[in-house]
Amino acid sequence: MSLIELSRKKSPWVIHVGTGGCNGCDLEILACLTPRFDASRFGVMSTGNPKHADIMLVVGPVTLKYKEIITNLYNQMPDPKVVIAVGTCASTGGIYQGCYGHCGSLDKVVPVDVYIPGCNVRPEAVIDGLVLGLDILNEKERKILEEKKKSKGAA
Amino acid sequence: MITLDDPIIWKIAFPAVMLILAPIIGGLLIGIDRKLTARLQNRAGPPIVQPFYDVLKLFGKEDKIVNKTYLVFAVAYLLTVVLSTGLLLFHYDLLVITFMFGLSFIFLVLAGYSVRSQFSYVGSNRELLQMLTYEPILLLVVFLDRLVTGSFQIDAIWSFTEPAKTEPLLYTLPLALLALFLILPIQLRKSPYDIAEAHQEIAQGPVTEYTGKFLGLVTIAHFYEVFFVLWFIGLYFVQNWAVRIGLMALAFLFSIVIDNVTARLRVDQMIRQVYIIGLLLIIVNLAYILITGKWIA
Amino acid sequence: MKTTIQFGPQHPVWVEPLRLKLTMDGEIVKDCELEAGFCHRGLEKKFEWDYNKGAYLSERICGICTQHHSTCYCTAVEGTMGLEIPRRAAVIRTIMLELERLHSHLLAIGLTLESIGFENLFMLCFRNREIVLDMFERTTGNRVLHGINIVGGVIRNIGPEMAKELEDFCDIMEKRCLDLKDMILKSYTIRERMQGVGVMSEQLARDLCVVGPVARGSNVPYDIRAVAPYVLYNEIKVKPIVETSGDCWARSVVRVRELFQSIDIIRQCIPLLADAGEDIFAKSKTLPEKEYFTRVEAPRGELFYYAKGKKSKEMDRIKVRTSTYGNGPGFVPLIKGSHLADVGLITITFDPCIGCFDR
Amino acid sequence: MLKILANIGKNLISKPYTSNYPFTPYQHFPGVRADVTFDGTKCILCGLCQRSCPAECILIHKEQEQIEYLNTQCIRCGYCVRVCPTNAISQNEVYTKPSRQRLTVYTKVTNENAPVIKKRMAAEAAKKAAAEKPATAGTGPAKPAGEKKVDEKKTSA
Repeated sequence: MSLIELSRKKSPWVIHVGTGGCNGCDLEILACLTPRFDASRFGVMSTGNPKHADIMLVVGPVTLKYKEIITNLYNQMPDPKVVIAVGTCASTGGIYQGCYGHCGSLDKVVPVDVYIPGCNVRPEAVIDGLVLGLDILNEKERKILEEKKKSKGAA
Repeated sequence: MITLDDPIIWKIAFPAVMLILAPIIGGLLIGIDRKLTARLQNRAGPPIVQPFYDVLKLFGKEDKIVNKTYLVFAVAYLLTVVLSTGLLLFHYDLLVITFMFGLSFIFLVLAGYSVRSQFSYVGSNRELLQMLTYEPILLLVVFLDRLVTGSFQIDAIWSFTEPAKTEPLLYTLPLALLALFLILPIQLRKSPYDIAEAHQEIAQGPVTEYTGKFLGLVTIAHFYEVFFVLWFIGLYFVQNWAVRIGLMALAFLFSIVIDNVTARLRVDQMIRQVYIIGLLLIIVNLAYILITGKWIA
Repeated sequence: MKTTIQFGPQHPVWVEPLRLKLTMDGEIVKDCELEAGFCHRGLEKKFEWDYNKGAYLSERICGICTQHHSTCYCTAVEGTMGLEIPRRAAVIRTIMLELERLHSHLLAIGLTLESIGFENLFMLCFRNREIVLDMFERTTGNRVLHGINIVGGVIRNIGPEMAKELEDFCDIMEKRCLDLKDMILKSYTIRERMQGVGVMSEQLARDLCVVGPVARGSNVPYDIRAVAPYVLYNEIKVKPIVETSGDCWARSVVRVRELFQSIDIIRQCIPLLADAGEDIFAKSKTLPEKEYFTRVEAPRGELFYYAKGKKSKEMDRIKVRTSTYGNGPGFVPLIKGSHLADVGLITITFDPCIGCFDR
Repeated sequence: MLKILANIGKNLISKPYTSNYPFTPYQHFPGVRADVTFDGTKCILCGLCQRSCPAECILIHKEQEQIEYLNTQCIRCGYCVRVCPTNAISQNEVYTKPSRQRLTVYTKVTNENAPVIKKRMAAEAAKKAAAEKPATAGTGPAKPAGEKKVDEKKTSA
């Protein structure tokens, strides 16, 4: 494992996006960053800025009005990036099944890498999800490099 | 045969080594800062080498290039900070060093203005206001140094008045040092004067649009800045290494504790406080050296 | 230089989406436009289903005032079918309501402090909040969405052991809150930032019909617990806590002082548990058919539910008027003319809950 | 200000409040509500849980005699546990781990008292009896046909 790959695992910066849930999961993500479950032990830092972020934590069912913004945020994030659907609502829609105001789950809008079930999620589950997401970061980077090599070879 | 007392060691080799070590020391200091802040907040906190992980990670990320000017300013920012640190280590003119350090801030401000992001604009505006706040104080402090030592050269600090008598600056300029402590939070970007990078208000200020390597360069420049600021404070007691390092550690701890017991102030409040308190301290100190006759024309 | 800043919908200071379009003149905000609706899911339509499921849905309108939403919903539906809940259930509901007010106010104070960059006290608030959440986990089985309120009562009992624990919790919490109060009230920088910022005059508060701590910070003694008592507040008298200055400081101080009020109410409720009967759930014999409305004092202010049944298991109509919906128009006039640095602070002292706001 | 100074001093000396979670095992209070599990030996396939679930996460397949439980969609409200007439549903206390796909749990129902199963067994027994009566060769094709039917349903579902 190269030094950069190691440090990629050690320093995930997250952006927290609340789309339209009941903000129970938002609170648990906040609890993750505060003394009890201090996620900064793993180098997690909450940036409000998609351009600095590696991991996007999305909470809540994606409302129709927010759909475009989520895609924008996703496109602004530099590669490699990981999207984590936090909570039942973001993963599948949960109790809001069939409400007219949202488009259901997150994976209809952007590709999702990790699903964290739970309504609301426990902070422990968020930490587990982040740890799971870290492995995917390196996987994705390798894939991107391979594709680059292929396209270069083809050219 | 070069011995330890050889001036070449202290004039060339030592500063060169320190210049290479500066980002490492700065990074470690930021790591210690983050760990200590976490402990003061009753949590475990990241490992001490965390800032290096961050920088290394940033070098492995994709660069989303907004425009080329923006990137040039990031490099210019880093270079000027390195240059001012080098000048300080190689004992150059204190006035030039101060202005060179100010120039690095100017590059950061220009970087903020060169992109079409509102948060960058506001951040740059605030960065400029911060510069306007701390630069006069810093210049006045440098001016006081000049008044006491008789020259802007750093070498003069070791041997002012007469070659035999080497009195630390701390004894003649204690209040000027306090004024430096006052502007320390601005330079280290810490509460209560961290308005330019108030992420709760304007995201990350001027560096909002940087991604990947260039954010990494800006971070490395910040490592240099921390080292520069603390080394500058160390000039106030050059005679004894133990006291000198103690003074730097004191300044560092002071900035951490102040960061933890204060809220962020507004721009107008910052300007008022820094000007009133800083100028008062400097005037009193000036009066003291004028009355005691410790000044050299 | 005149610029327009889009404050939100994704912004570090808010955990939820809300957009403020700020027209700036340097650092001063010249004009402000509020755009909401990013959280609109269409829950009022969804409520037209089985009234038992509705209790769980009402919880998920907002995760911070879960207990208040579900209590209000359950009381409204119980009203439509003329059901009286057992006394023990009422006591348990009151305890839970006040516990929730504690955690919500600690959250609001913490976020207010974070918005002015006071990381240390923000962490302290959240550390204290964890104790309340632990208490919730013990009594209800979940940290945030408790799910103990159902139409007809509650599903989890508070036994004598748990009551003892609650008493201990009150002692610990009171000590911690006293520490917190000292730190906040005596800090120079916090006062410098908050006093005289975002002043809402009493007249403006009355004109805009703001509710909750916002109104009470502007010298309007409007508290549903005192004005129109529900569950157990007929017996436990609540005196509205009022501050006169109407600025961000006053709104925060109201919240700090209400922490102690909540602890006091919990203390008064615990002995009542011993006298109340063992029943915690009353099964209804009729279906909802009439109209009914309830008002509850949520941590953010008045919460209103209107329920209409149609003599079947499904409800005909549920109308929700949340507290943030009443407070929402309030921060626009305050932001006009303030510094950009204060925009986040002013909005956070209103304790906006966008999940409630948009439903 | 002094109070805060004293407090941060106290924090510095005392141990951090942070729980060492991934390195120490998960601890919870009794009665915590996590996802649910179904007991196939008790379920009678009545479908009450499916009708009462607010999140529509339980699907009862009566013909295939199995319960489909969408773990990721469950909101852990515990309503199904309350309505179940035979206490076949129990609520776990340990939360579900995050995964890279959505989780779906299938439970096969083996309770012989379930009306659907009783009916099927009665029908099978009758068929068996009917097949045995005319000739011994008739038993062969009867069984595969029944299995195929189930398979078709599975693919369509």
